[in-house]
Amino acid sequence: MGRQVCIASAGFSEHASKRSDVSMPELVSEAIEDCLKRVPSVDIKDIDAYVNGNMPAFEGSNIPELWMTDWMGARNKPLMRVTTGGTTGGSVAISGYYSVAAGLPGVDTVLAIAFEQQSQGDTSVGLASVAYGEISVMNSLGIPYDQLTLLFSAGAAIGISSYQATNYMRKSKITEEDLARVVVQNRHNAAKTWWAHLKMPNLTIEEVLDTPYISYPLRYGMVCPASDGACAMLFTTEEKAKDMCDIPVYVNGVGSIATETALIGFSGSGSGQLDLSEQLGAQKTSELAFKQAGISFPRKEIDYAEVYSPFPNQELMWVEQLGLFEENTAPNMYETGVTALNGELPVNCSGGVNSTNAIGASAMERPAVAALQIMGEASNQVPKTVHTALGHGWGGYVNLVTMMVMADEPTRKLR
Amino acid sequence: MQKVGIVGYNQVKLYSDANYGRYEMIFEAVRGALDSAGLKKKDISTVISATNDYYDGRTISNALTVEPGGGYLADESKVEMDGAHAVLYGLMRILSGNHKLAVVWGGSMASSFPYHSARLYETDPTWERPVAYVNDISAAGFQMRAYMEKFGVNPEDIAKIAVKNRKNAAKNPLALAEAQNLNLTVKEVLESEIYADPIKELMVAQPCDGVAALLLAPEKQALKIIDNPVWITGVGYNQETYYLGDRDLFKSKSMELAGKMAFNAAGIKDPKNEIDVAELFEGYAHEELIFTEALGFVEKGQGASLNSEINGDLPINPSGGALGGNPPCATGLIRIIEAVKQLKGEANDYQVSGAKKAVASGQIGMCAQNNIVYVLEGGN
Amino acid sequence: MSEEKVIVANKGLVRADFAFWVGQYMDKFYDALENKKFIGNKCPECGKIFVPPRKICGKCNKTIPLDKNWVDLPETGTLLNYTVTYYKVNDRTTRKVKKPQIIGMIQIDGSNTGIVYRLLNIDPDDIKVGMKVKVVWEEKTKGDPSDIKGFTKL
Amino acid sequence: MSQPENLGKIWRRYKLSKRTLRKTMDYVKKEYKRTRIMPASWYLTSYNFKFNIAHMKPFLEKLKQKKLVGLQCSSCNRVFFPPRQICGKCLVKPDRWVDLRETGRVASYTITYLKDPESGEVLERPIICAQLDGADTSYPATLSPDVEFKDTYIGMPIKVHWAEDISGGMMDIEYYDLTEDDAKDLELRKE
Repeated sequence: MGRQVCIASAGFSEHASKRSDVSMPELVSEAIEDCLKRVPSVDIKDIDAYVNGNMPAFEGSNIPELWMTDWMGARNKPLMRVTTGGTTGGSVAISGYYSVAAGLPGVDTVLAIAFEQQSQGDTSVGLASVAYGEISVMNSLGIPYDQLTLLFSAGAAIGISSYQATNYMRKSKITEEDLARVVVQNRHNAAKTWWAHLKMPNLTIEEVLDTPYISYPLRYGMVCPASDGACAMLFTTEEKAKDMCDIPVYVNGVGSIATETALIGFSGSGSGQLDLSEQLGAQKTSELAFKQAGISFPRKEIDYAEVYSPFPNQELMWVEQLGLFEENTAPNMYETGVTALNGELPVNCSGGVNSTNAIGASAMERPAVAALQIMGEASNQVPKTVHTALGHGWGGYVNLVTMMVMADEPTRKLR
Repeated sequence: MQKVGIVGYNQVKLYSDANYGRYEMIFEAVRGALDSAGLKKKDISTVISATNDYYDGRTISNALTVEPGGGYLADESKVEMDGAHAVLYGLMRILSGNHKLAVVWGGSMASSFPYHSARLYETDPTWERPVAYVNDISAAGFQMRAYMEKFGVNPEDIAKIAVKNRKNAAKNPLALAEAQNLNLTVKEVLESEIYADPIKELMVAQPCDGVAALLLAPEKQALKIIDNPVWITGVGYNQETYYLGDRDLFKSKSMELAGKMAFNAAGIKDPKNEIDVAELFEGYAHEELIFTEALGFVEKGQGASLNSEINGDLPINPSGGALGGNPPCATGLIRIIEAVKQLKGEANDYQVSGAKKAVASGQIGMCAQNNIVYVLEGGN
Repeated sequence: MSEEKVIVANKGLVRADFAFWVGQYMDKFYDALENKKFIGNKCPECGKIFVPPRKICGKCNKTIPLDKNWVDLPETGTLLNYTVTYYKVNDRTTRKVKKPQIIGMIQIDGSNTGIVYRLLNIDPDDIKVGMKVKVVWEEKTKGDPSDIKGFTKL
Repeated sequence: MSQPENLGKIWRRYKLSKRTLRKTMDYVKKEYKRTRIMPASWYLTSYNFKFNIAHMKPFLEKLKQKKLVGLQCSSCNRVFFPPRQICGKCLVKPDRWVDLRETGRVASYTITYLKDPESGEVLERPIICAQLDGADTSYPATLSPDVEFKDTYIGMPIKVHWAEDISGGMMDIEYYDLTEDDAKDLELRKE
């Protein structure tokens, strides 16, 4: 059952804090244009099906793909919408993969699109509305609203990561300097990526540490921006991909294991995720994806990694949780340059989510960049040859994870 | 297309204002589906949910439903469309060979949110939404008028569909109590309140609370789980253009193309004679006629002439269809479940005798912009 | 289930505000509306004229350049379809209004699409699909969709 | 690799820089043409969030008597505090009540910076994830105002501080007090 799936191309729109010159569908069409530019033999009419997603409550539009049908060339084509919050992009990419892998008659070439125009929305209300329902039940449990404001001020994405950061800092005994180092590496990389948002070619660790705390230990300078942008990926069958591009990228493993919600939990019942830097979901996801891809020694077999890290501590956490480094050694790897562009295992050479965060698209940009690195067409291409790479996504209420493992040869066993 | 087995299903009874919490309702649907197949939590390998952020009033509506929906340490994802689209994603995951048991659930509580406002958010925010003249109410009115004008159909013919579906719903114990009416007449339908002329209130599927869940498994595993699984042999889905002014509202292009894709996958050449029963997601009574025609069961404009009663030539919506209760994000999924019941002979009072092959559909968008069609076949 | 239930139902507390960028195509269109004029743009391939303008023709999948293919259009149009409803849907709640509003789908003469607006000063019994209508402008235009008050019988 | 350091010390070292309030960081910017905006709103005020809190009732009753109870899943034996309606691991409803002690640990913490709406002053408040001894879950809570925020650390022993007026709500646990740390084997103790 199933069949091999290849990524034939990936494309981006320009990212910025305010893409005030385009409407949402126009932004999406930019990414599609860039994606199809790489595969000259493919016309938009050759696309058999679409998979879409964004984070709707951040933009105020419900199921926007209905509206943007024509802009995507999706008129009279099959279309499915997948959204899972922060991991939306990753989920869309994975569903693009499944659309091809399923082998539905007539569905061979699938365009997966993820986008976000955050400047249109009310991100703070959007983020907080994750928990509005739970706020209401906690009210009934006798917690007054002002108290909740306090508790939840540390409950949105940044709050959760600051818990993660304190847990991680305790375990690995690192300082804020180590966090700032990650930020600096990302922003320098972003400067060399044409579509990235926060391009800071001359940023220093001191400058990062000179900004105020948002939530201890995370500082203003360490936090991801809110961007507008879109990303598109072209999935197709093995045979067709060989005609479309020189180096088809095989998707060998995917996973999106969900785990228990963190902090308040559902209906205010707390969480079993005691150590937030210990991510059971990420561990299980990478286990699943690596198993599908037949990877036994990720540290040796993975040549390039794109992880979803709006905040620097997360980048350190994820590379460990995904099995790339020994626990608590990631900070050292950043210090010694293992993860740098010309290092042994480069991480986030696109600048990562830390530099560009169009939430719905972010988790798709990770596998998209990883695929382009394998093709040798990435904007900030690593000097060494990349054979195997992974793209990871994180979101939900610290409980959703997506991951895609890809290589220049098929290793997935068809069952 | 390889066939995929439906090995379990469950639906919570529909209420206009259910005495349920949201998580509880989801739990009951999923747990019930697992129990119906005699499976346990650990057997689940993937969970696909269908919820909508604007229907649930929260960002990432699937983040907190992971646990009640059985998604804990399972490969979890969400389709933000109709429940029937979630089944599609579950189907893809099974067909890829990566997964052995998929739980698909969908639903929402219409008593908790302003349904029409949430639908308004679907419209073009740079042009139509600020003035709000295009909304699900006016769009449906346009659609019915376009259909009537084009083919010269009487409002009575459309009211008949509403009468039929509401009578059928009366035989379905899980249907919405408000929608059940065994003694409804065409006159009563036509004299009910104006919704969007020519649509009257009783022609509209009333949004309500409900969650449904379905279990999918590959052929080999399905036969190990139960003796008589129902098989999904074909699926087709399609989306047409958005602007109402660009579309021929009297027909459903997307349903035509989706039907073609599904029948092609299932190897069905003559849907009219091969299909025994259809469960269509009709948001409004006239949509049932448009879909019947789009699927090729009757000639264009002749939908009203088809005898679609439970004992008719081609029974359509013997369960009462969406007019028997429309829980957003679950309705399409419930259509599939009802078709499964027919094929397994579990529909009791509204059983179509000798049903072997069935069609079920789901939709989303203004005037059913995106449609999905399943071809289901009974076991053995 | 027999166990007793304690259902709590609480209202949400806030509202989220959004501001949608209209993009440069719609920006030009709204510039024209502000001057009480209709413009559309034309697909270079199939020649269809869109009101409001679009970047891409969905049928041909062709990008329409921003600086070309603009067409001036008249204030008159044809009624394609209509509905009468007591429901006024806005962002807040679904309101039922006392007086029904007539909503029509109008094809501006020379264009190939329909736009949806209110019909003003027409008795519901007089309406016929295919009749000619004319735009009624709001006195003070702001460059947004509400500049068009509605359409009335020509 | 950097030297293992005490978090409190790190905190003090950078405390000064916190006051610089450098809010802008230069980056390579590109300007885009500004087009019109169409406003829209999402009124969450017209939403009703429905919950069944039947499973919370015995817990709230016990709180009135200044007693703490957790709900235990009889399938996996995890204890939930506050009680949880559904055990996601087993997909069953937990139904066994167990008594819990008043002591616990800080499972995680962060320090928030909230502006006082009246004075405009930025307040530093530590928020902790409290795990009661005997429970398998933690939940966000506040620390006693007497505790210096820089003294917070993970694994810190805490004890329930009851409010003066007991009303049978979650706020009966007003905050958590610091207690004597007698665990000698704790990996990273407060120095």
